[in-house]
Amino acid sequence: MITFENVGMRYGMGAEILQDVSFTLEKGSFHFLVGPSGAGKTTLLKLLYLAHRPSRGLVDFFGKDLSSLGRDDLPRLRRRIGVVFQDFRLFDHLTAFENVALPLRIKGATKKQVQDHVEELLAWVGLEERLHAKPATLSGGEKQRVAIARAVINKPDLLVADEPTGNVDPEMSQRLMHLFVELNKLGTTTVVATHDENLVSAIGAPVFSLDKGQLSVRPDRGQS
Amino acid sequence: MITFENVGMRYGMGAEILQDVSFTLEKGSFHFLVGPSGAGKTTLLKLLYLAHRPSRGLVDFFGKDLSSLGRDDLPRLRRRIGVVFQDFRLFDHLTAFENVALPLRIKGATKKQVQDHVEELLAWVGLEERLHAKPATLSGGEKQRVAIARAVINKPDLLVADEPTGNVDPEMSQRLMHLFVELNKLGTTTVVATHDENLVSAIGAPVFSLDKGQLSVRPDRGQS
Amino acid sequence: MWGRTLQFLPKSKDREGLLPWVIGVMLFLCALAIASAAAIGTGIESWSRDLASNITVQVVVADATERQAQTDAALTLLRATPGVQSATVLASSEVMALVSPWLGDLPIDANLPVPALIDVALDGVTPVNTTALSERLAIAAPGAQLDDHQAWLSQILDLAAVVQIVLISVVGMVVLSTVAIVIFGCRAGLATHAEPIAIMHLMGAEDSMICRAFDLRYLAHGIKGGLVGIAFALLTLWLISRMATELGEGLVSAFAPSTDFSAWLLLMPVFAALLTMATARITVRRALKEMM
Amino acid sequence: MWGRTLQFLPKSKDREGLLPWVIGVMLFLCALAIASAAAIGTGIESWSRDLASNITVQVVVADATERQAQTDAALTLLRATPGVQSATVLASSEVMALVSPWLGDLPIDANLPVPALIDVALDGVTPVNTTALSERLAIAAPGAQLDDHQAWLSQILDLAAVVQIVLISVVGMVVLSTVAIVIFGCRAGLATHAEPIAIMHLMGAEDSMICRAFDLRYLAHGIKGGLVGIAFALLTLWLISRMATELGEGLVSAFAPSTDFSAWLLLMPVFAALLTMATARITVRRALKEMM
Ligand SMILES: Nc1ncnc2c1ncn2[C@@H]1O[C@H](COP(=O)(O)OP(=O)(O)OP(=O)(O)O)[C@@H](O)[C@H]1O
Ligand SMILES: Nc1ncnc2c1ncn2[C@@H]1O[C@H](COP(=O)(O)OP(=O)(O)OP(=O)(O)O)[C@@H](O)[C@H]1O
Ligand SMILES: [Mg+2]
Ligand SMILES: [Mg+2]
Repeated sequence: MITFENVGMRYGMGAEILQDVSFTLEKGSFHFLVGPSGAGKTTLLKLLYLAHRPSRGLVDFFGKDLSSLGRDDLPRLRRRIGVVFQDFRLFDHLTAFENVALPLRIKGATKKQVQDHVEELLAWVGLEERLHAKPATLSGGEKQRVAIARAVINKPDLLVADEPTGNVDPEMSQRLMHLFVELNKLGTTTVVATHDENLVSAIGAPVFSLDKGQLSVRPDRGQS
Repeated sequence: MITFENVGMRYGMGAEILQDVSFTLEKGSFHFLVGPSGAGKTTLLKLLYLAHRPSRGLVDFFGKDLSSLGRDDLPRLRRRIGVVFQDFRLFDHLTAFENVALPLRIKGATKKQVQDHVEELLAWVGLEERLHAKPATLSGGEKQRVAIARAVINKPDLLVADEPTGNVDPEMSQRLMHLFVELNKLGTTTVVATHDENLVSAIGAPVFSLDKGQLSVRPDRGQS
Repeated sequence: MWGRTLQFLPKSKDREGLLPWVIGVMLFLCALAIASAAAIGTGIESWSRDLASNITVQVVVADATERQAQTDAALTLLRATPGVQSATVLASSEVMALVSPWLGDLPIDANLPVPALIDVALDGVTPVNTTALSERLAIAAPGAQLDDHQAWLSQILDLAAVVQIVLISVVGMVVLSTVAIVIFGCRAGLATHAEPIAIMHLMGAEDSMICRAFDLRYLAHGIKGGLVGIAFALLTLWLISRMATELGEGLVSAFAPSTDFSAWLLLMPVFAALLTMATARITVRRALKEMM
Repeated sequence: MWGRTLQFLPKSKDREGLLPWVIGVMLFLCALAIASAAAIGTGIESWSRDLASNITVQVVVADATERQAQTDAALTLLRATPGVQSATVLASSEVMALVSPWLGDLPIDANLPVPALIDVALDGVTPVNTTALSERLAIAAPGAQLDDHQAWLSQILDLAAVVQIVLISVVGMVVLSTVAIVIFGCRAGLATHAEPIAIMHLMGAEDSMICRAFDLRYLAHGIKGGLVGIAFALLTLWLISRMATELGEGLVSAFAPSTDFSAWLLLMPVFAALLTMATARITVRRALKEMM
């Protein structure tokens, strides 16, 4: 569904953060992305959620060459992608409910749909009592769960999660990964960047490993 | 050195987040603080780094009753405390170097002292090449390391770290914990809130466990 | 439907709170400056009308024959002057009528040697240089004098013209700096919204959807500021003019906001609002265009 | 040492960029309003001096005896009027001297029945109501007329006084709204600095250390805005007055920034700067006091 070929990426005039990255994400696949801090994981994910264009190389997105797509084609693609940002990036002035509702609202869902979906999902991530709290009054883990809920509320075709369990306890972490796996089973292609070895071994999905901008692939270790 | 007795804490008119919390931190001790997301860990740490007054209960700080201390006495105490915030709270417009230098500058250190100390410490956390980068251009783990460097640059009497390794790989995580342990050996009383079971078992220090605002103590499991 | 209700911006109080006020103050300035320039314009117009219509020349010579000779010389000169439509000598009864307010109801001695008065009608098109004219008159008819009240009026007219030029430059300056400050203030306000814009963009909101939220917001700022500014300006002008009406003094009463002028002033908040909105839209669009 | 160099605030460009300009515009307004009020004040003063010093009464009666009788009656009335210092009849030679500019160098007939002129000196303290006075004169001496130029002047003086009151209210309004906008703008700017303040506070910086960073910053904003505003105001006033000097017209030339007045105007940026600084300091202190 998504193919990167010899992709390179640099910020401004700096050195290349990613070098000759090539991989393919099949529809409905699940991948982890690991690597030391500063290796370029977030940078790679930014390319996946269409926040940056690569400096060089070919990217094929949902069957289309990225370089052939104009600005106006991108919003439609972006609405098929859910993102959990490493630093959450919630709207500070909106409640947890409103934050999670936004992707639905952008798609133009009805009030009723919004109400039901959002409440159900926030209950699932254990925030039924904090529906109308602003991010500033949420704990770190609670913010992270709101960010995750916002990313998956749309049942996206591609889910990109950057360190989605760094601020929650192992139990909640498993619960959230379960959510991702369920979504994945429904067809959502998933990429999760993480430092949590426990998580990687628990799921056993194939692992992309980044180091100093070079990508290598560790295959599936069974299970999944 | 620090004693909490039947401390309760609520935000505004809300429910009590902490209830009847009592413990003592001996000088030079090392404690972990664990508990599910939303249990009140950050809230307890806020009391420790003097960001809030407890709603009730007695707090003894460096031998003085907190309620007997006026506003003017607190800055001196705060300068003896180093804090790693869960969400880093770096100054966005200052470079990594300047962020780490601030506590020294507040204390009134000379230019030379600042230069040497800051560069050495940033090199230790592996950021010698990102000295003059602004937080917006740092990766999640790099930001976290800057936050840690800023907390320890002063060799504080009390170090309070909230989830200090949530965004770094296990290797860097060990390296940072090593830094904490070294400081602790030099006399810094340390409290680290974390979800990382590996970390807790690796160090083996006594563990405060919070659940729904109730604190229980799990003693040292040897080693240390 | 969501186009209307998609509210992803924080309440504006903290961030752009100053903008409507700044717009208000700038419009107040604009309106006052334009009103002053317009008032001076009206004054100049009415004075010019006075001046353009006719001037008076008096020939003050004791001897009747000599007076008649100089009057004829002056008439010849005046009729040859470009811009002069006609020059007529007033009958002495008319002259006496002019003098009588001064003498009251004294019986008038028919032998009283009154000066000859020449009424000069101007065509109102060609400007007449009164200073040059009076110099030439002094040569042709030494006893002839241009009425110096009108010479003085012509001088004040020159001054008024200069003041009007100054005022028009002030108006220009004020309008320009209003535009500059609105643009500047708008962009400063938008700088604090960079993050919501970026997040909406990454969630797949179309540029137009993001812009719409700002359009309405800044349109409201502009209208609010514009109305406040214009309200204060109209109030001030009305107060000044009310005080002036009693006297009917030309220059001051011209400050009265005429219906026409008020209508124009009321267009200013609309202009300010559209300017604010356009600036917001361009700034947001530019920020969005810089994103992929 | 660090007191001076501890720079923990972001560059102000994005955040408080508007503040100096707003201060500038408000000061420009203030200065122009105060200058106008002062100019009208000067005008009123000089007109009042004219008016207060003396008025003229003419007794226009053809019959010499009757004229003398009415003149005496008028004199008695005038001398009894409060505010009148003295009333003297002008000798007929003096009256002739006043009439001659109109008659030119015509030989004056000694039998010409000229009106009697009474020069009334006022004490300049008690205000004299010229309308009431002329009504009473009409009863006592039907041939007596108060010079109506002066009556008109007294009317314009009333108007000027009212306009001045309006202008002084405008000045008050402008000064108040300047203060309000400075305070408001300052606090809006500071709202965006809540986070740096909180972090510095938690790192153990004393309140005074945090305040100092804002003091200098906002002092600079205030001075910058103040200087810009005053510079524009002085330039405008100077331009207007330069145009006016040639004519020497009282009201307009009063706009000339006198040395005294300029000195006062130059105090305004200082005032603005101190106001800005004080607002910043109070706002930051209050924010800090709300923290533990
Ligand atoms: N906007 C930017 N401009 C310049 N350099 C950047 C920018 N963002 C990231 N970098 C640099 O690129 C490198 C890779 O950053 P990236 O965020 O992709 O790392 P990462 O693998 O996500 O690390 P972490 O696990 O710590 O989040 C880092 O050295 C970082 O400092
Ligand atoms: N400023 C606040 N106002 C109101 N409620 C708050 C505020 N800050 C935190 N809370 C609530 O208090 C509870 C405890 O929050 P706290 O941040 O202490 O949790 P935590 O143990 O640090 O969790 P995490 O591991 O997710 O960071 C949470 O339910 C949170 O929503
Ligand atoms: Mg990252
Ligand atoms: Mg926490």
